[in-house]
Amino acid sequence: MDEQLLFGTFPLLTTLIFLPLLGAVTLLFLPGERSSEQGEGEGALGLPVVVALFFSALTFLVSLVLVSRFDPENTSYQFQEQISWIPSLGVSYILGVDGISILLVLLTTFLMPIIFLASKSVREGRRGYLFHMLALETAMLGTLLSLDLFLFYVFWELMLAPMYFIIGIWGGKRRIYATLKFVLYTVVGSLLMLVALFSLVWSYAEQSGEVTFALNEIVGNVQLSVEEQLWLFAAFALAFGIKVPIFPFHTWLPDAHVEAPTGGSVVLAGVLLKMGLYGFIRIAYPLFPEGASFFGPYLAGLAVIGIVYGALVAWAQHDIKKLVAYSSVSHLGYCVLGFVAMNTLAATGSIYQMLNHGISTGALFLLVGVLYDRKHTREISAYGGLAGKVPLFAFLFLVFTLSSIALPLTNGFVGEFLILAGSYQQFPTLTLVAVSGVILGAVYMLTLYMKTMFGEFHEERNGDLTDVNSRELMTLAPLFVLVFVMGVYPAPFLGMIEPTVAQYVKDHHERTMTSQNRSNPRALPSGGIDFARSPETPEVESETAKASSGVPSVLVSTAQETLVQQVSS
Amino acid sequence: MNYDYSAYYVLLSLVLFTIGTVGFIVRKNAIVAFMCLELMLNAANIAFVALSRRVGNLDGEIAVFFVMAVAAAEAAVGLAIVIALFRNLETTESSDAMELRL
Amino acid sequence: MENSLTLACIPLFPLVGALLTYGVGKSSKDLAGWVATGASLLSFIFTLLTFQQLRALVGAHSYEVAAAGAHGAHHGGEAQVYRALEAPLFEWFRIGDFGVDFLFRFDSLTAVMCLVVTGIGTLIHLYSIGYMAEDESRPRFFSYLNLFLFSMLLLVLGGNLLVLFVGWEGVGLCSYLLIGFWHKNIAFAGAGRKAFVVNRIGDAAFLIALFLLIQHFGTLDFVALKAAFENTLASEALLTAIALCFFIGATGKSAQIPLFVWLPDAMAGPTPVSALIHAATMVTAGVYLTARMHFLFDLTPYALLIVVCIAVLTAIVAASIALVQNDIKKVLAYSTVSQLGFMFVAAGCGAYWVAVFHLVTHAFFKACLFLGSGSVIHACHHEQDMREMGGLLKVMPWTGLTYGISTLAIAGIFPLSGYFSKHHIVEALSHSGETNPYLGTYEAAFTAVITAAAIMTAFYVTRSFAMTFLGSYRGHAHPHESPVTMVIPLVVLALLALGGGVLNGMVPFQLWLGHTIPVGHVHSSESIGAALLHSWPGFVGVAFGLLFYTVLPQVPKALATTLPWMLGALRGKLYIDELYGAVIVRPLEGMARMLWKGVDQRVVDGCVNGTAAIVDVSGEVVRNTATGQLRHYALLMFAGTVFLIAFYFAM
Amino acid sequence: MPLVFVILSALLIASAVGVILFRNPIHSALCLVVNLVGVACVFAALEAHFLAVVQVIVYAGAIMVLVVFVLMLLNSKTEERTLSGVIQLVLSGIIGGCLVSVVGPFIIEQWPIVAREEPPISGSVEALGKVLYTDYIFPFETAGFLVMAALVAAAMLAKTKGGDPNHPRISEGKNDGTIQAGGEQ
Amino acid sequence: MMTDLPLIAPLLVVAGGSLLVLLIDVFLRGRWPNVSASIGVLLLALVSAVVVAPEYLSHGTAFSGALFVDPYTSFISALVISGSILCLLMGKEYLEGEGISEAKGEYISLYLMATAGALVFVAAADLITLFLGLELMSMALYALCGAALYRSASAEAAMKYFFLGSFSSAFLLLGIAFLYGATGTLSLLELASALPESPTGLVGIGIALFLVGILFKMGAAPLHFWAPDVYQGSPTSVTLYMASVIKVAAVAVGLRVFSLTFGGAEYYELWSRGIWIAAVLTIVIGNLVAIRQRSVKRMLAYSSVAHAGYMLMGFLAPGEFGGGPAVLFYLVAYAVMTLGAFGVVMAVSARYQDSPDSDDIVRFNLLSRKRPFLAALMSLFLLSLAGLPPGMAGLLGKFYVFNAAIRAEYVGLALIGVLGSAISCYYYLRVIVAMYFVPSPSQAGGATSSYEDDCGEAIVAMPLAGTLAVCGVLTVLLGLQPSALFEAVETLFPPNLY
Repeated sequence: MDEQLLFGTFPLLTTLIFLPLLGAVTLLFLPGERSSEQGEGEGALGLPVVVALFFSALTFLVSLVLVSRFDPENTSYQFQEQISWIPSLGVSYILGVDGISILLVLLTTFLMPIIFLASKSVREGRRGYLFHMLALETAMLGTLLSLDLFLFYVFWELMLAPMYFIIGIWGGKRRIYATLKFVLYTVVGSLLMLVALFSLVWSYAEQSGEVTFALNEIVGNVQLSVEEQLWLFAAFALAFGIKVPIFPFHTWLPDAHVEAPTGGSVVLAGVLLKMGLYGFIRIAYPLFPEGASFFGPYLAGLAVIGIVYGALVAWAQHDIKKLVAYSSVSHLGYCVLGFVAMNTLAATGSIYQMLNHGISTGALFLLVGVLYDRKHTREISAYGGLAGKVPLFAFLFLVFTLSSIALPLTNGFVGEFLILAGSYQQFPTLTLVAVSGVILGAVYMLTLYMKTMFGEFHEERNGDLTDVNSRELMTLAPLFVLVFVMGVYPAPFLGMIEPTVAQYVKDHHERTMTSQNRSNPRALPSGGIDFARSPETPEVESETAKASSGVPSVLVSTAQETLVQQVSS
Repeated sequence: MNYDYSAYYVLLSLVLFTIGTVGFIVRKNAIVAFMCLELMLNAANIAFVALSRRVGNLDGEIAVFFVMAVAAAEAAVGLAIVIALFRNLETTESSDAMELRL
Repeated sequence: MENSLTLACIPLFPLVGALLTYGVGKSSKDLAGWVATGASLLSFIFTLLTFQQLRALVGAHSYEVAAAGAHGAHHGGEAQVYRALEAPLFEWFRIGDFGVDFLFRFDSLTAVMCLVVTGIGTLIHLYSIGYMAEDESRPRFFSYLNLFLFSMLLLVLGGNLLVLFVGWEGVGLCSYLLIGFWHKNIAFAGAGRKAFVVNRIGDAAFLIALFLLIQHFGTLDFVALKAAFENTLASEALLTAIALCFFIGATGKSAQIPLFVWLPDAMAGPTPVSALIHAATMVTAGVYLTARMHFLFDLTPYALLIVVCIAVLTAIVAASIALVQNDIKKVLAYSTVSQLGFMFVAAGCGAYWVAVFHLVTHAFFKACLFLGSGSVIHACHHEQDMREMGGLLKVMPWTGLTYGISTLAIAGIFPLSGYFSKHHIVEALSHSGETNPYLGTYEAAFTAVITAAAIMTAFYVTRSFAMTFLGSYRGHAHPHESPVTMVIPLVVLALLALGGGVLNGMVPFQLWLGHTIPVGHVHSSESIGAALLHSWPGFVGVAFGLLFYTVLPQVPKALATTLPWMLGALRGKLYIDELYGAVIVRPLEGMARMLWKGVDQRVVDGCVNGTAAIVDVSGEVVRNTATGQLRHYALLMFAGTVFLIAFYFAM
Repeated sequence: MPLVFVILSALLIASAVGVILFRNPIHSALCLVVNLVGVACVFAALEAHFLAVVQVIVYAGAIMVLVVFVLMLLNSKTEERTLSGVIQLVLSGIIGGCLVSVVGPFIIEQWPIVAREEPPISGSVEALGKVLYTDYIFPFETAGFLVMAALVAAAMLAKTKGGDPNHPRISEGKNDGTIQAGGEQ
Repeated sequence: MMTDLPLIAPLLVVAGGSLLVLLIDVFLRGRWPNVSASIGVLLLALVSAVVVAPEYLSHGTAFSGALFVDPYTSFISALVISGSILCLLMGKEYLEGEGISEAKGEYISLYLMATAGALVFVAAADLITLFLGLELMSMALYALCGAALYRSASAEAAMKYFFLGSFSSAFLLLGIAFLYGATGTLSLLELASALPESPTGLVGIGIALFLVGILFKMGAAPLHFWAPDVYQGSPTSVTLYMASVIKVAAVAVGLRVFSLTFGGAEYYELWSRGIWIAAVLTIVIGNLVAIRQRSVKRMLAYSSVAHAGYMLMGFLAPGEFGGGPAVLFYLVAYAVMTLGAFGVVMAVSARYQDSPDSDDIVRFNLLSRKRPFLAALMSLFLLSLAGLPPGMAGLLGKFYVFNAAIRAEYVGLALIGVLGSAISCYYYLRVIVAMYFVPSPSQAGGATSSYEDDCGEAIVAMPLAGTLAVCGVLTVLLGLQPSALFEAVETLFPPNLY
């Protein structure tokens, strides 16, 4: 059949977003909750899980169709859909996907069936759990795909409630504290974002006479004074930074992770955290290039602090999940650093690393869940010497640990390498500090591995431990495969990301330059010399340009100069 | 030649109103508080009548008429409420009714 | 350049072998060893095949051309022709103009390394079959070994720095896994972790070097880099920085000061692992890297000076520690550190080929020594203390003999292999001032120190030989000769150690390497007499060793009593572990805990919870306005009204 | 006129102060009666004669009777003077003083004393009635309905237990479902 | 005059109905379906309101300027009547308890009278009618608050409401007197033109006093003190009426007066600062104190105070800034969600009516297990009140109001608003915590089993369930298709052409 006929006007993205919700609604109408939950064998999944699996798998298939029909070379938004929603305020239902979001969409839809497979460990009220998970999937996909600021905001906020319930109902002992912290942190940020959103829209309306929330129309056309940009960027950055989380707004994360049920942790680490950075990418940076170039170095600094700090604090943890949670802080620091460096190399790496983190940390949380299901403790000291007792588990744990510490040929390496290589060109000193995270990552992850897997085995305490069963293996196997596929042959993935990112970086630098030309005199550290043109390294210029394949940022932190001087002296 | 002293009547009404307010705040006894309310309404009435003369139409006086009706209604309801309160708490002191607080 | 299919197959076998071994191991544990050995052997065979291809490519006639080229290159004449086989597998990633291919390249340097890796690897696999015969988890062991071979091959075959880095980290991983192979002992597992982490420190520097290269040269491919460096205008500072970063990376992998501390601990692994990884192959990766990046190091005499300084220091320090160790493997471990120092001395002097040469001979005799020690340990029921040994020559003649040969080889006695390489090192060092003015200043001192280190080397190996094989048995086990699978590798390696020096004489090793790296003068062979004379440090060392540990055992005892602090310091490995613990590890740990408990929970979370508490308290305060008293409400409302009127409406 | 005003003002203020300061509610009520009559006098002085009459009838005749009746019925006691009461008095006095001092000048400013020829309007029954039944018919009806509502309200509130002796609330013990201490969660 | 009668058909139906119900009840003493009859009356009123709605397109007045005849009035009247119907439906079963059953006839009659008062109040075109409507509405409400005759809290609530209400009415009255004195008219329309060019001090004070009256009825600071006590003490069926219908009426009138009568630029300058501070105080106090509450009713009362603050934000953005429609939208959304929330509280506390802490938050423990749908609906309402999806109505309400405020360049106020809103999440979510997160005693190890049977039960009669469902659906739909309502209320502005 003619493809155009099949897909031409078919609202693929809408289908993608609302399929999970349909599944959630279907769940509500399933009969016999109690009977289906009790009296099922270990093997059976139960009807609700099957339904959830079905819908999430279907969503995954749809996203695969999306990916297959996605044109990587086209750097604009594809599969756009547009319906007017609140015409009086210019709010529309606009969806679209580009190279930045497509793989995050794929990651989301990919992780969901896995989470459902792993939902066996949820004993009580599993249907509600599945319901919230599916709703959450809708919210996440909506956030990734919406191109209207208000629509984005709605989906952004919609992510909150299901996650809140997931942690709160199926979470650990301190879940109430954790959920409260999670929600309040996020809400403070997002509400500030709402205010900033309106300010932006009305500023734009004053210029253009048109009230619109459409991202595409505002980006590049809106002209804000530097001061406005700084304020608005700060508001957005706070909202997104909390979600990432960027140090010092990270303390909700360990609590949320520790208390969340396994699936909740997976989706939290796997997708939710990415939304913060995605917000930076999609909204904050394009809208406020000046704000971005002012705050960029600070963000990078915070990211680097996050990398080192997260790693060190992870090292000190006694709780496995908390350790992995702090490792997320560290890993997300890399992602932020990479993006903020704003060259193709680092930004591509940053997006790639988001995928990697979703996979490897997600898998680690699944593994912790496997342990927790059996022994109901996450204390590191409760375990030890498991490698002999549960070899398959130990093996998988090792692989994902290695992925997490970015060993070459695992996915983590590609992302981390690209990020660091790219960000080095922009923030040499900071990157030098960030590299220490590579070492510290090995320290805390291997310490964890050693303390749990190696050493004396406590027969009386853990004697009844069983190895990963087939269902758990099924959840981990796809991630396992991806770890190596993405590590060994990242080209197809990068190929989807890179053209868009290259264009994005180019656009960003152009925007920065034009807006600087427009309103130059201001309190920005704009004086920095271009590293590439520093007199000591005359031939470097072309190389830098080549490597970053974009216009080198005009804004170069003073840190860079210092390094040049250090090296040359 | 008559002089219009409306301002002084209004001032008087303001003072009476304030006294009524102060009494309302000070007195614990609900019935006395009610009396203070009547003081306040009367004060407003004085202002209405005085200003009605000043502005030269009858609307103010009509208003006073309606306020009196309202005052009568308030008396009925208010005193019934005081009785209901007494029935439940055996007191007419408003300060004894503090079950609902904080 | 020519593409080669066999080349691509070389690392494939160990990879498949690693997976297969593990699978096979499920059903038959004994078969696993053979599968692994077979994979390794196949890899060796394919290496040989590829080697032949390369030889054909280079062409027999080209030796002279290459030699001339080598001269020419050294003297600034016309550039030599670089020939290599390539196996571009796929494009790893490409971002804009910066791309990295997954590419194998096989040139003369790689060929040497590959042969050593697969050859010795195969022997050690074979040996392990016997050595690990009673271990329950030997499939895992062989799987790891094969995985190691794979990584090591990636390291040496990598056509660009990133593939090299893959192998670089891969061998680190395998080292980690194999050191902690007996993971029930948490100390062993800890040793593995230490190895990995210390290596990571070096790797981080390596990464920084890569970032600098990417930023300034935009490529990581060796050929492209070489071309870029040949006429680069980059500042010396930059080049020095890059070179030093690479060297820090190398100090991690090759156990140089200050990152050598992991290697002695790494002896926790099974002895074949020590032989393969921590003597013959992995630890030499740093040397290989230096040789590979010669075009960079050649441009940075200052960095070379630092390389030599570190190397000399490492050589002497490690040798002196080795003097007093009683654990047979520890002796060999420090010996390895010391010998790696020798190699770096050569590399630092610009004599990369000498470094590689010593690498090869060292691989032979050190592997032999380690395997010999393994054989002894195996025989003595896992006793490693030499004081519990003695007189084993009689019960284990093969082991003793091969160990003896290797002892002489490492001591640098002519005509064993060690002599040739070591002599070249001293030679290169004493001429280093000619090309590197920085080195010229310290040439003499360095030479003296390195000679002393050579004497010590001879002394401590002889000591270990004497304590183990001579005298009478002091232990309680019932030692016996090892099985044939263990003896064969010993013999082969001993033969190689014996005749390895011939490589330079009969096969033009120097010329062969000259296709890839600058080799300087082609040395004419010297007379036997001169050679014997030049091996004096070996003789001295061996003589004293024999003297002190067979005839005059009271001398070392007397020395120990007269200089107890020195003995203590050396026994305590100069307290470097303790120093690192006190200066780096524990402060960091403390900082981690402080950051968590202090900063994260107190400050950051304190701010968060504090804000919440403030809101809560102010809620409580405001709540207290709701007293429930009608009069109070009326008062407050009145006040509010007057407030509104007075401040906002009365204008 | 000013003299009348002054006298009336004094009377009104004094009686008003009496209402709030007498501790015995009956005394307060009597003061209020004086005050209400005083207001009627003010109305009369302002030539709103009809209102003056209505004032006396409605207030003194109806409302005050009701108030005194309830006072007697509920046997209100003399209020004790407490510290908090004094504080209340002082505080509200200050605020009231503020109100008067803030608003007073504006009143003077708003309606300065002007001379005028004749009384502009006539507060006669006729005039008032005309307006009331034409322009103000709707408010008038509403007021009627309001009084009706007040009656219903009073009737409801005044209901006694006698209505339904079997009502569960009376027959059963109270507070059986009180939550024990121990807090939420 | 008589020709105007059809225009007030809804009012006549409600008022007449109230008397009729009372009359029949005198003879039948509650042995007849008086609640259903009143619902019928209200439905009839609603129908008549719809029927006469076209007449209201004329933008005029009726009864010699006593009542407005404009779409705004029509819409608000319909809203008031609909709200009354929903409240009555919700409280249908509830009325059997609480000691109300004895006086049910009077109760219902007064309920209709209060509605009639609200209808007069919202339609009033002169200040006297406005005052009378307000008093009619209030008078009936005072009594309704005390309708639980044998519950001391109810009597106390009635007492407080009566006295404070009358107190504030007196201020309003004084304000009316001042405005009348300054302009010589009581008509809201004439007042607008008769006001001096720039406000004199006394006019400002008059406006302030008028504002005080409106703020009181809205339950906004600094006149909010009655709200928590009265909301808590009154029978819940009355509480939800106060929280929804009365608030709607007060806000609607305030909005009209401030945007129409005092809408001039000079006057905007004057009252905007006052309303600004009132809004800030209201938002801050409402949200801060709500977090310290254990009684859910009281908590919702403070929350309704806070919401009054958000609505006041919209007051500040009149005219082209779109604050008016925003407030109305917010009002509708707020009414729907707060009705729902109080409805659930009513259902839950119904079982513990004998206990003084019948609506304690502990009563909500385990609700999700015993009454999952009720808990889900409550969560929806609470999330909506907090402005979080899927409670779309609240989100869109905030969206419109903040949007208008920011457009009018009240960014600081908007920031305070969002911070308050963030705080509000805390206390709304606490109820969700109780309903969902508090472990069942079996999970908690039996330590808390003393109240296992005591918690999470609810009495949900059909009408209540149906009304809650309607509120739930509206809560979502209002957010998903806000334009339908928003564009409708946009046409209501300006409230009257003149």
